[in-house]
Amino acid sequence: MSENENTFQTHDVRILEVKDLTPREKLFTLRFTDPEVSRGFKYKPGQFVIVDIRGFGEFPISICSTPTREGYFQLCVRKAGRMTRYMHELKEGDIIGIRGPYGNGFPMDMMEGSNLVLVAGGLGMAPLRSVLWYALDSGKYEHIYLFYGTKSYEDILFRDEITHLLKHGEAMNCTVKLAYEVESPSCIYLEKGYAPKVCKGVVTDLFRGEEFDITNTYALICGPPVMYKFVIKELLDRRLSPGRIYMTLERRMRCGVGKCGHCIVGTSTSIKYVCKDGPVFTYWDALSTRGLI
Amino acid sequence: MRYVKLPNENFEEFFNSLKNWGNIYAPTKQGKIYSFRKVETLSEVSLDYNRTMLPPKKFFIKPRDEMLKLKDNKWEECIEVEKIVLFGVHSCDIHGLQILDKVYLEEPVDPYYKKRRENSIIVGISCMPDEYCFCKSLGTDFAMSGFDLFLHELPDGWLVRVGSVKGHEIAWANEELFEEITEEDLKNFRAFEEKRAKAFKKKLNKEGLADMLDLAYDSPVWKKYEKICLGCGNCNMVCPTCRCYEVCDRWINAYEAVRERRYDSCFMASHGLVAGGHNFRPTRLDRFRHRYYCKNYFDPEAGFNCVGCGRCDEFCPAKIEHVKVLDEVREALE
Amino acid sequence: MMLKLGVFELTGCGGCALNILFLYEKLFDLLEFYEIKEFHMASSFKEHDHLDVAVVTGSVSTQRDLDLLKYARNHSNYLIALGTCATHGSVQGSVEGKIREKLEKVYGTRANPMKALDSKPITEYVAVDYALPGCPYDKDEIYQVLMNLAKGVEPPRKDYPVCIECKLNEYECVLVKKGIPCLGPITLGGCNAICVKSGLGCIGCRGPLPKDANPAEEFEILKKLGYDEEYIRRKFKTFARGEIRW
Amino acid sequence: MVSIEIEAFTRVEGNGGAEIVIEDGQVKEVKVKIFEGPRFFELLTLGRYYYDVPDLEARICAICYLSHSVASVRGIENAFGVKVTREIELLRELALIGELLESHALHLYLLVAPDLFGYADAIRMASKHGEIVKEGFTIKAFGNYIRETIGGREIHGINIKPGGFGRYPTVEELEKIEKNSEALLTFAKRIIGLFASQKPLGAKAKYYIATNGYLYGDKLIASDGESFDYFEHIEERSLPYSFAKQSHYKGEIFMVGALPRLILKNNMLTPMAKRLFEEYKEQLSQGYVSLNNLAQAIELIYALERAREIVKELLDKGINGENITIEPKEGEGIGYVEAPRGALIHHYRIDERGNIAYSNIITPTAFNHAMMELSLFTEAKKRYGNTSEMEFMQKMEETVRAFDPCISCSVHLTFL
Ligand SMILES: Cc1cc2nc3c(=O)[nH]c(=O)nc-3n(C[C@H](O)[C@H](O)[C@H](O)COP(=O)(O)OP(=O)(O)OC[C@H]3O[C@@H](n4cnc5c(N)ncnc54)[C@H](O)[C@@H]3O)c2cc1C
Ligand code: SF4
Ligand code: SF4
Ligand code: SF4
Repeated sequence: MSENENTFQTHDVRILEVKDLTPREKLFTLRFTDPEVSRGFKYKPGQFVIVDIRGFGEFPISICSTPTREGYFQLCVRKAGRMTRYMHELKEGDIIGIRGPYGNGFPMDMMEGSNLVLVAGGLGMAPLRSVLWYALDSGKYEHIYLFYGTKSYEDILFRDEITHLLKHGEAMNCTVKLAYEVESPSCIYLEKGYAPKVCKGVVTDLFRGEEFDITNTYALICGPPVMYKFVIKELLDRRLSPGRIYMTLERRMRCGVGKCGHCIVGTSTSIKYVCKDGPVFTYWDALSTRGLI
Repeated sequence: MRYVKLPNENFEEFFNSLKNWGNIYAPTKQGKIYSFRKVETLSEVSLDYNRTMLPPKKFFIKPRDEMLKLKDNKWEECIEVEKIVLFGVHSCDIHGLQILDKVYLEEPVDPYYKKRRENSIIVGISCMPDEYCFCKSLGTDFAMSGFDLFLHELPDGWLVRVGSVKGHEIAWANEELFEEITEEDLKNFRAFEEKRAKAFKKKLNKEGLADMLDLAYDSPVWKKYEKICLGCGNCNMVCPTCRCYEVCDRWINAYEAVRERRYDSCFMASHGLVAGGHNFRPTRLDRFRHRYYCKNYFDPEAGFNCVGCGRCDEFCPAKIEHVKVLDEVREALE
Repeated sequence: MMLKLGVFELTGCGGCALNILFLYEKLFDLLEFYEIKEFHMASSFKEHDHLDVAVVTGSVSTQRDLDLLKYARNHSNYLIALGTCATHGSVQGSVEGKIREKLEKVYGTRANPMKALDSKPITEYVAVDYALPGCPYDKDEIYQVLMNLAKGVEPPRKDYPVCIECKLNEYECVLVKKGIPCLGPITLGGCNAICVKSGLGCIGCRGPLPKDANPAEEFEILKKLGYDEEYIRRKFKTFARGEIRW
Repeated sequence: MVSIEIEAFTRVEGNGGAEIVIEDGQVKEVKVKIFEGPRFFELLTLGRYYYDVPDLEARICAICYLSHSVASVRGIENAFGVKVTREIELLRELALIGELLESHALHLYLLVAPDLFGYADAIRMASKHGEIVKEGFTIKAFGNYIRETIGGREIHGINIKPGGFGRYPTVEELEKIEKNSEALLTFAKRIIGLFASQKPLGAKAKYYIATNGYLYGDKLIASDGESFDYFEHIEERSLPYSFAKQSHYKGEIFMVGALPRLILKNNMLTPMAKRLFEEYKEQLSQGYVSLNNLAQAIELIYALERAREIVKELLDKGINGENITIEPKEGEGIGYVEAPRGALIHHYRIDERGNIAYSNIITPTAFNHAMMELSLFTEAKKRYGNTSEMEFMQKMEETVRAFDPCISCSVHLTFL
């Protein structure tokens, strides 16, 4: 986006497709109406945009598509409050505003050649999906693990993609494992023999029996605030360095560009803005900046 | 730094000449508080004010600030810029603005702040501390930059420090009003500064302050103040370096809206609330501590986030004293 | 499509209904999206119909009020409790005592042929979708609420104390500077600190800031200013008798 | 015996209705039922510190909150024997004028005019007679501007205090009032003819009662020449079917409001209002209740003219902005004010600590309650059997509306 443009101006995007993922989450496929803006829109996995419902407000949403696939981008939006509820009412062809991308994103280049352990909880799958497909598309990573925990079978996001990878993943160097807290009768994975990779439980249960080469592995975590502590313990138990553990965090945000102050975390020795210093942080950042997680 | 002297008898003329550079805003007395208001004559100005209630940040990020205007489902920018001369800014507030500069002028630049900053002239003025001031402890009692002109009181006029090209131009345009500095003037200037240095009643011990606070995360002192603090947010609103804002869209007629930001406060429960109802600072204790951590964060490049202006103390209904809280936290740790 | 709107008035001073009329030309903006099906202060027109939005003002103080309230609830999708009477009970809700005792004191008889009830906010009887307090509320607020609803978005809710708006307007703090008892720190904002604009203290007409107010300390502050406990207690309870506890 | 129910009066402030009792094909009795819930203001203020009381009393009514504030501060000041400055008196009068403009404009343009043009409300009327609705809004908004400037906000401001004001208006604000009142005179003059053409409705009262000054006073005066304190000649009684009480003057039905004010106090009118009064004097003295509308229209002129006089005097002297300091002491006092719809009384006894020990409030709608019943009775008798039911009901409502009743006010109750 051009140089002397107002940071807070948003650009028109057209909704190309709306897809129900779960009763609470929808996947929006979007494209900028202005081809020039569309071409200039470069993002990294882990970055987010600010969605603008003009006349009502703005909210941050992670980009869940991968930059390796061009011409569109996708947002997975949970119906959580006033804006997102409105967004869920929108239809194909509707126009909304977008500004961004913002945030640091995951250091994908730096991690090339390594194993990636993606640990997702609930909606945390959204930003990690971007990483997942980026990694698979680029083929520059050793082995990719996806440990994904949800409440129930019905809450699984991107179910067809997950099913596909459960089935064919290993051929692409990708291991997908799933855990859900409540068993439900409609769960097809149990019937169809995915059982070893699918279990009832929480996401940390999926680590059982998995060993990683800690000198060549990065862990990338995203999920609800309570999840981090348990997952990180699991990783530290395997002596994965805090510098190799990446997390993407959520805070209230208004501007997305380090002005509005809501996402400030830390203490007198270290203050961070989640929006511009993050939303991706290492666990080392968390150790040195209290209150990060 | 360039120094010149403005004799008392030329002061008013100099003041009036500033109108050529923009509308003059200066401290005025409003009831029992001071406020930067637009003034026409020198007689309206309270030169000996201690501090205004709202700091000069109100000119650059307005308490309520219309950013964009919605017309035909498109946002139009609404930046009105006025050329202003901020007359009579104290050193601590100049430091406060510099801290805001770091935030708002860093990429991506806040266009509103930038434009207003570019259209303003800052004329500083020397002051005498009252019982609330502790800027000396933080090193913000003297401004080395961040102003165009800075006036220091002398027995027979003002010692003027010229701090920018713009300041130089202003002095130039009024050449006949200024004189060269004499030895005597410098002596008086130093005497004033000494007298001022002695006048500080409040002192903050900043020895290892940031580390000390970090260690005192679970200090019982926070608990004590959780009970006393009203959570009213007044301290945030008046602070020259507090800058959180909230954004809200507002309909002005059936089909047009404005996007407006307003000062927010980290004492509000919603400040740390995210979707799903999780609150990162759920209690008043968390919020109280957060403010102290934010204000006393030590940035190696810019120093502390607090400039010691004393506003939060003066306007806290619960009479909570910034320095006292920090002293108590330190004491409890030892 | 036009939304159907009904304005219902229970017991109160009428100000909350009147305040809608005080929107003047902005009223016509709203009429771009709403048709008014019931608004007895403004119109003799009335149509029984299912409403998209019902606005209820006033407190429940008689059986008739209660019946009307239930009618409004049962015939609407979205119900707004408008004004402190509806949200907190307001002044009439703060009169202590049982209804028959009150009637006796005033009418000289315990008989209650008109079925008066103890005044209570409507929130005690029905679920409300949106509560907008204020005695009266700020009229731009209801405008924004109705505008948001008209465009299909849940209206935003204020969540800060009066002090915030007081400072936004740069009013001299009367509590700190003049020792005037001001309930601003513990009262929900949204009024634009209009009473402090007059150089007087906030009287708490919007009710307490939910959850996070600290009335105990406010009580201490006022006591230190020399006000007696009974005085402060009654001040606290004027508009929201049941709500402030400390 | 059958009865016709008017379920709820519309386009009036508050909740009330009427029952028309028919016996042997004859209208036997009319009961005006005020079913707005009781609000017990006297109990509310009991024991409270005098300084906070006017803010509470204002909440009796939204349309005439300032009348209540002013009556309350005057009652309190009288109890302490405090006299305020001319400046304060003038500003309070200006506040009352703002209120009169706001209230009369609401009543005439938005509530009554639809009757005259045959619409259900002003919004529907706006399509054909948008000009009138707009002018009404403009006058109302101007009245509200005064209410906000002097009263503190449009509704329930707390700026009117015993001994003075929280904040005094600025010169610019006053100048704005002066300028606007001049400009609006043309609007107000235009509608007088409209209300003069209204068909007569209702009865004629035996007595008229008003305060001795035009907008406030320290006694009541009656059309029989009596000057008195309310408790000397006015009796109140409770009714089983209404939360408002009924009053009688010397045992007879009486009326308060714009019409009584004009008749009793036309010597105090401003020049143009006076001329208009003379012009319509004959019609007004017929005394039908519906003429109250015409009287209000003339009062709009009075208010606009008087506002200018007041502002002129204030500006000539310059705003001094000084309040009177009050030392609370034991005492008793009454405040008499003319609310837009008639005389209003606040009566207090205060203890030595400055707390309210007793209070009594009588509002114009309570004063008019008996007169309302009489008017409805007269109108019903005349029409029952000769008009369609719809028109019958419509005329009944129009009759009540002419009183500009303010029902919320009437149901705060009194000790007897
Ligand atoms: C970096 C980042 C990435 C995110 N990515 C996604 C995503 O991919 N998909 C998704 O569904 N959600 C995501 N969220 C969360 C999303 O921003 C919130 O769900 C959304 O703001 C709720 O807005 P609302 O108006 O619907 O809710 P509101 O009605 O405003 O509020 C509902 C709740 O959301 C909280 N909230 C309000 N504004 C924000 C905010 N700006 N940030 C966080 N919480 C807020 C409120 O405090 C409240 O608890 C992300 C948040 C952040 C910070
Ligand atoms: S924290 Fe207090 S003393 Fe420090 S800059 Fe802010 S208001 Fe001034
Ligand atoms: S001003 Fe005082 S009482 Fe209010 S939030 Fe700040 S510290 Fe707490
Ligand atoms: S005057 Fe009242 S509302 Fe305003 S800041 Fe002071 S305490 Fe808060």
